[in-house]
Amino acid sequence: MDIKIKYFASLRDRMGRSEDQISFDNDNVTVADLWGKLSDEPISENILVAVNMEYTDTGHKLKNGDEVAFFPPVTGG
Amino acid sequence: MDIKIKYFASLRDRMGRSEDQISFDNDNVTVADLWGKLSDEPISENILVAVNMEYTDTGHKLKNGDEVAFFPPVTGG
Amino acid sequence: MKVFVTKEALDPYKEVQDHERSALPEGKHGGVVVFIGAMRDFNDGENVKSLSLDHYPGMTERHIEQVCQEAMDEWDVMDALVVHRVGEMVPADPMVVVAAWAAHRKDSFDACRYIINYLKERCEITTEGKKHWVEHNSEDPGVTERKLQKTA
Amino acid sequence: MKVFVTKEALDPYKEVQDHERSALPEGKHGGVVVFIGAMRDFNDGENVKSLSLDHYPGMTERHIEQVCQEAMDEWDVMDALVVHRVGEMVPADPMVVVAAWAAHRKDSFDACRYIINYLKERCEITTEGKKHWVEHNSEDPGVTERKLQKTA
Repeated sequence: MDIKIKYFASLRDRMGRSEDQISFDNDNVTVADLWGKLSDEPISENILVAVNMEYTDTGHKLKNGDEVAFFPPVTGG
Repeated sequence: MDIKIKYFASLRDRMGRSEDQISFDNDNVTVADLWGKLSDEPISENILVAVNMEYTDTGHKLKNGDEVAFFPPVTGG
Repeated sequence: MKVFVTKEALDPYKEVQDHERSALPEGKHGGVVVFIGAMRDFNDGENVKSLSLDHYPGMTERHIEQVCQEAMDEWDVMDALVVHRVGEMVPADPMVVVAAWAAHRKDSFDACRYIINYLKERCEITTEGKKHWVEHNSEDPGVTERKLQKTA
Repeated sequence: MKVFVTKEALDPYKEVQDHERSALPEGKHGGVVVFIGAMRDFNDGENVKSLSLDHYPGMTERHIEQVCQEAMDEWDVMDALVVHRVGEMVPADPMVVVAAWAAHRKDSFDACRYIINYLKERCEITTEGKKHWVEHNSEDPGVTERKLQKTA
């Protein structure tokens, strides 16, 4: 299945990019599994995650075509 | 001594005029004495009084040339 | 601080913009809170076709300035503007505009709300409906409680 | 309710006036409270020459609308407007405007303050300074306390 990833604010700087596109062979993938593919560092407790523009947690199970966004904890304009 | 009087809001309606000018022969006149000359009704506890644009009370002693204003208790715009 | 009372039609947005351009340094304030009070076509369930606001020239301005100064002493406000319309007006006419500029928005909100609240209580602006005097209750529970000195 | 995010220069007074004229019935609201947030030329003691605001198209608008709806459910508000600037900007540029119209001014103040406060907390608008990410503390003790549901 195909997953689209977006990074915001300081996370974008840390990753060095604003988006990723990843394919998985199996269907049993959580947000935490996804993060494991994206970064060598463990996911911070404070990072916010949204799947298809709704906040969720790292145990959320992904489906084909999901858009996953990661935000640093507190950001404001 | 000469005293100028101004009435505001519902008090103006009650008095039927917006201003008065009164002369006294003696110098020993308080706001309460002034009111006695202006109206047959006793002054209401709630009426606000200003002498020369500063709020005061009915015991305030008047001087020649003072401008006395009477306001109904609560009015707003 | 700028305070005035006018018999002319009031363009509240223009007044706020003009004051900001002429009196506020660029890039120093983080926000402004503006309250605009407009005339409604009903009051206590009755239709209102026109309204006449009366004031006490001299005392009104002095008390509005005093209320603004209190707000500026209490909160970290860079500048404040109050323009009050008086005279004859019709529904939808803007009656009053209050603006408070500050580095932080909480100060702008507190100051603006304080000013409009106490302005309604103390500033000798009186309302006459077509048929009867309208006496408002200006109570606003959101304003910081503060004992009012009725004697200036 | 009208909510939008724009990369164009923001004229906050025009937005509020235009919305009032097109969406509010004449003579029905007693007041409007407007908050305009502007870019300052300093932040935490450092000079700031320019700023880039980023957002998450779709999610940002949805969450701003959600915050407005919460305010309209909580207070007696007739209408609300939020326009947020994103992209590159320089000091003194207006960044955001929030307006809340109501019959009574206390509802306008409470709703406007609630919206700007929670908008800063939840709406996925992120700030990049020239050299580093600026992370704001959006705490405003004047806003009604309310438990936030992070999961929509």
